[in-house]
Amino acid sequence: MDELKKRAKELLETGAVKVVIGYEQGTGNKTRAAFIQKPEEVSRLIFDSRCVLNLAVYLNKPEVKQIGKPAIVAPIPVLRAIIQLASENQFTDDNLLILGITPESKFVEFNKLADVETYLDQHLIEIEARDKEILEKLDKMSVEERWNFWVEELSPCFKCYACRAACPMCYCHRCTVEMNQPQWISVPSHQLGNIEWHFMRAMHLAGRCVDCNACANACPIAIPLNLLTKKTLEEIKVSFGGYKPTLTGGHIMSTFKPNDKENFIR
Amino acid sequence: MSEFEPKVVAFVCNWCTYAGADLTGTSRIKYATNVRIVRFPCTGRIDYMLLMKSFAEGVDGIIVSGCHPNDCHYTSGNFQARRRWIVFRNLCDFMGIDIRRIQFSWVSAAEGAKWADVVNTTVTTIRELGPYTDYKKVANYFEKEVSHG
Amino acid sequence: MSRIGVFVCHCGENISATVNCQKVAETASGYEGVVHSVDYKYMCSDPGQTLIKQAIKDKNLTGVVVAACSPRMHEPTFRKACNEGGLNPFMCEMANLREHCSWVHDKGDLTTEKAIDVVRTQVEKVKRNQPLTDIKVPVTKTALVIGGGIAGIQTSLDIANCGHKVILIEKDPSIGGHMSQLSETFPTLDCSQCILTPRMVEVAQHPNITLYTYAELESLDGFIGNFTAKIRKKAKSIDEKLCTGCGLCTTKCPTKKIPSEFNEGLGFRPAVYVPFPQAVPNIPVIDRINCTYYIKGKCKVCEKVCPTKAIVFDQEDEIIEVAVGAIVVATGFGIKQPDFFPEYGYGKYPDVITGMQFERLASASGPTFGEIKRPSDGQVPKKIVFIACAGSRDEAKGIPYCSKICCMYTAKHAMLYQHKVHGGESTVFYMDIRAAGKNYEEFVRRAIEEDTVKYVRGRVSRVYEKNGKLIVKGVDTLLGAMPVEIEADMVVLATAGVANPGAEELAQKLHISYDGYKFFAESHPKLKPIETNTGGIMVAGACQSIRDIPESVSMASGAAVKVACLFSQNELTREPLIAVVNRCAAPLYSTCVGCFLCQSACPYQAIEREEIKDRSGKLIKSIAKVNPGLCQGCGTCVAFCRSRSIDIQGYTHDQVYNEVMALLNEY
Amino acid sequence: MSTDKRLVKKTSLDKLFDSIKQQGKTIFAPKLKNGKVNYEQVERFSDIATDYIQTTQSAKVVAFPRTEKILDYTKSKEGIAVVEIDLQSISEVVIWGVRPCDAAGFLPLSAIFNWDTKDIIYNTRLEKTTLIGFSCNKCDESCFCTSVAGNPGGTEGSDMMLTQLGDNGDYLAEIITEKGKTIVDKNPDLFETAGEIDKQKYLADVPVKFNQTEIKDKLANFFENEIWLQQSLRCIGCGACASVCPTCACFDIQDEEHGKRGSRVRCWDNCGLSIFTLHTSGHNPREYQSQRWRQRILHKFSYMPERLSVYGCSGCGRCSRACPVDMNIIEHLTAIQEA
Repeated sequence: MDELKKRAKELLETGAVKVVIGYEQGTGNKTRAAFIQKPEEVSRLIFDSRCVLNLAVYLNKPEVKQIGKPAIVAPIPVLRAIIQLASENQFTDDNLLILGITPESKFVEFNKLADVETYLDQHLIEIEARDKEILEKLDKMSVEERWNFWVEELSPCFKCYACRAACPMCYCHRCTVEMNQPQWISVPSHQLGNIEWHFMRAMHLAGRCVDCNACANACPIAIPLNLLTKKTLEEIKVSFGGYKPTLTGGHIMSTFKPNDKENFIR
Repeated sequence: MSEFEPKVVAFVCNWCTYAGADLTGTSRIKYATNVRIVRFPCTGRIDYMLLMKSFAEGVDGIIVSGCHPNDCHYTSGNFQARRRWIVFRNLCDFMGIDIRRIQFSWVSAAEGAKWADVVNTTVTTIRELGPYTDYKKVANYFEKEVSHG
Repeated sequence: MSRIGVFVCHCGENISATVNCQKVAETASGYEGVVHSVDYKYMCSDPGQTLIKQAIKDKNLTGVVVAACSPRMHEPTFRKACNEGGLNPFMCEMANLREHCSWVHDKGDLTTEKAIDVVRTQVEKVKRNQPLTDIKVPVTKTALVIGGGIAGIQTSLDIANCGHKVILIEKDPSIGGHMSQLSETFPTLDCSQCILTPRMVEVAQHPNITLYTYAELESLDGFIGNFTAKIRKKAKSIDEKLCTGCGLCTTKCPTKKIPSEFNEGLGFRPAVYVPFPQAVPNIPVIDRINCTYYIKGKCKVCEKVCPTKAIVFDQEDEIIEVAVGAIVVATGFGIKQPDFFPEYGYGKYPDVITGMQFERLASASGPTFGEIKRPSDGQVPKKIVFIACAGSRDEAKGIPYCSKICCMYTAKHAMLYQHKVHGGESTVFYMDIRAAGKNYEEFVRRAIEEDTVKYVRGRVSRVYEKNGKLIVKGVDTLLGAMPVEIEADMVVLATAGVANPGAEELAQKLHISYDGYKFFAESHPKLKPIETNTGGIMVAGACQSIRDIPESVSMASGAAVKVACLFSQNELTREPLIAVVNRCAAPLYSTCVGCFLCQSACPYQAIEREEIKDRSGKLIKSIAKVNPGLCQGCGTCVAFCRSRSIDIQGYTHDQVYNEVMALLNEY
Repeated sequence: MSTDKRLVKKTSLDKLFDSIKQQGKTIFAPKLKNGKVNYEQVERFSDIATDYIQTTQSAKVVAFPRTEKILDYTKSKEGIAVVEIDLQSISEVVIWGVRPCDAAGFLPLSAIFNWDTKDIIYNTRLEKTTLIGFSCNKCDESCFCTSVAGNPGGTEGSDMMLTQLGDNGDYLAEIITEKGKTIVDKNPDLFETAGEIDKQKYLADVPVKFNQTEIKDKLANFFENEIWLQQSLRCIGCGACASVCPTCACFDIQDEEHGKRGSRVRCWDNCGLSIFTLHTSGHNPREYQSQRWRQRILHKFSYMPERLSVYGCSGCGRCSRACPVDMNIIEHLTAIQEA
């Protein structure tokens, strides 16, 4: 941590970056995002297991961009998000510095995005055992039971869109739910509109979701909507050999193999 | 009460399945009246949200059909579509949407008879499954008050 | 506010026999925005079209729905009529009441209900149509002809004679194709080589034709009027500029016993060879698979004897990129290899041969110099049996179709045999004699009556050897399916014609469709038999289905006319049904976020990057942009775009969404 | 009416619940799901959560649901036929377990729904609602009712207020309104007479964090201040705060159309979302999150007290708890006061 602070201080002192986006202590037991713009404020930076917010979400925020070049404190999920976003042309090496944090909470600096990509080869996305168990439990249910499960889980959603706002991959300037000609997704929150919204969001994240759980963490009523993206991750693993953010080589859902296997097309 | 007549919508590509269905007509092969065809340039254009909206508006079954692999008029639209379908179908199943109600098929411009068969077997399947009441219940949200909570 | 006109066609009785057209029109008249709704006997007739044009003027229509046949049939007709009536042609949609409704359902309320539903979807769609203007693209006035058989030769000459450049590619070392292998041609019995060779030479000498032999299509990009073809010119190991065609190398080559493809394996050729003496170009190629130098690393006899030092062992395949405006595919057919019929003993008995082998035996330039001799011992067969429909019309073998040319060439073969082998006995087993063609039936009659060829109607079940004789066992169905056994010295199988082995791969490169037999698919079986579904690509000859020479030649000339028509224009008009990236007011400029995932989804590389900059030139945003010349309108990008920033004209989100809504709701 | 005070035995609470239930009323009460306590329709007394500071969502949902139909319509060539919502069909509701700050939230909410046109649907729903409050015996770092003129035992807005007299103790019932009295009248034996009770000593101690009048005065000239950007830098622009707020009243009107038939629907809107103020032209007067954050604070602590004479905040702290990025409203308001 001291190393990280030292480096952050250096970067701000030399003017290499204008802001360090990191974590700091928040209300009570919470942590929050910190935007350190003065070298003397780096002491505010912390990192521990409570720091689960995906900071990559700020990289596309106009006010943050206006500050100037950022350095970002990046544990694994953030690193993944950065690579995926870079592959989607959202930024290049020139406009970002990455202060990586290993799963052992060690500081590791990356000079280029390509290094991050290589580094991530050792940290492939693995769905946690706890979540796997839930997925399996759901898989074992009958279709009706699954349907009732999701209707019950999603009905209370009041469409605050915290899931979307917290997701680094949801950076569209105008989300499909905000389009009204045609109105694909109902604006009011009700069972149908909620199901459609969460279904579509999961589809949009298929092959892009970095499994950071930011969506589920953000949900004020704790809907386990990350299960949806985890399910697509699993399916992509089974059908297309798995997902890993890459700078090049296209995108799982915008490319194909002529011999993609399926067993349901007549 | 009259017998349940399934509502089936077919999303098809212009070059293979639509033409194949034309051939079914030209060959005067009969099939169930329950299906309504919506034409797209390519299966690659078919938006999964349209499938969702169809269920929301009360269809009981859906057919999605296009060119056989390698035969796409646009070379690879059907390959792209196939990937999307694989994920889409899996997610549907996971959310408890009855995937037996969605029939995917490849029907070429020369397969008029196959088209009739795809329609007929789908209609038969849906007839056996009955109306898609689970989805309809959710779609008719105002029958139940959604006001609270 | 929309002012829609609905026109319901009876199509004579084709629609009205099962659909209550009047009710359809009445129901449609109740829809919001529909100001005119009528039914009429023949909408596509002149008076029918006038009805539409008049209504556009009288009722000031903003959109038209014609409920009639398939849009694949008459959409152009009605769009044109609308245009003439003063309405943008793209404000017209068709509801398919014939192919998708009246012809496939019985008369009844459900059928009429379906018709009403279909009309309603199109009313809701057309309300959301936008007037569109055709896209103009320049035309490259050079044609690419693939395949140098008679069809390719004919089409190349015709196009070239119209004054356009032609690039002809042929995968073999010489042009000529199957026709160059034939002895005589039915029904006139003139010598195939004699009529073909002058055409081959003409191709070689034509100033407008560039010929690449031993060359294949590598890839194709672009679209009608603007294709870019990459041609792989396989290494001949010969410098074509230096080679004089003296043939010294071919005579000196020590590897002489390679079965000759041209002679269907009945003769031999060396490793450096010209396929046949009249080959065009008369330049040999080295067959690297069989050449000693390539196998063992030494020999080079040809290099030593070549007077012009034209042998280049390390020559590499050359990729030539050409810009062409149209393509004629004339790749011909293949022959089902008779090992397909173990029951006929092909391969097992050397004297069971194919029709094409018989052509070579009967050909003056063939391995026997035109004498009919059996391959096993060189004896002249006294008794010969021809088996027609060897594979064709045999569903069990997967070839339910008729190969069309076999009846005629079998009659020719029998006739040639009778002419060449005096006192010989020939028998033809046939299923039916299909001799529909100018002077064809007369030709067959001549074989039977004048040349005493014995025709037995029935299928052959087995050919086997007994005491050095081939026994042909079949039935004579005209004699009440009486079993027949005929002793023969030689058996000729009229093997089924099939698609070329590489047809599927080529079709995929060209983005053209093909049928279940891998024959290339024409755009319409009757009215567009030469065009494919891909604009600017025509088919000629037997690659589309088995054709004889006169048919191939007429089709080739037809294809040439299609190309010439295309080249008669400097600019081409394309349907504007292409994808467009939305634009909106600042500060957004477009809802596109520039993720460019559509780029990898686009099969045509049609998506480019557009940079939006402020007045000082500072980049504000990079967004996707569709190149209207390259976009073919598949819409894959549309369904892929998360922010729905790309839409496809003619199938916009708004249109298809409301089509589906209209299908499932009351209006 | 003057407040009547009674005593309800802890053991009688379930009988009270059952009695209300038997009167055919719909009861909403705090219920635990996915680790969060929220109001839900409750059938059994035992389903009610007891260990909670505050529900995730506020009780406003009963009078101002997140989605409610206003009318149905049918279009035809002749015109549009409208069927208004039947106010009679709105059911009688009891909310059990309302916190004082939540009940107090109905005052600013009602002020908004009645400041010009009287919102009949809202008013009818509220009329048919009985609020049974439970005063707070504990609080957390997000609570600040005392800073906005409330208190953990405040009776304002409630029809009846129950205060538990110590852990496992019985309940002091304050009967505040006629609606509250009706409950007593239906179950006289459950409400015993109460002696002198010092309610205050059973309540949570919620420290005062700021002075809202001072903040209001400050905000009058605070529009152009860099604090908005500083504070909102970490705001990700969702609508969680507004969705859980007891006083947020912004709504959207949507037509949900299916062919010629449709329903007009009122549903919540959130000023935190960028689309909230987006014009058709593409221009957005509140283009940045800082502008949206400013609007939220100004609306509640400046515009409302100025125009409706009521502050738009009851100090429940839900927004701070629900915020995925820890936008702490106490901290921000204190910073404004000190700026």
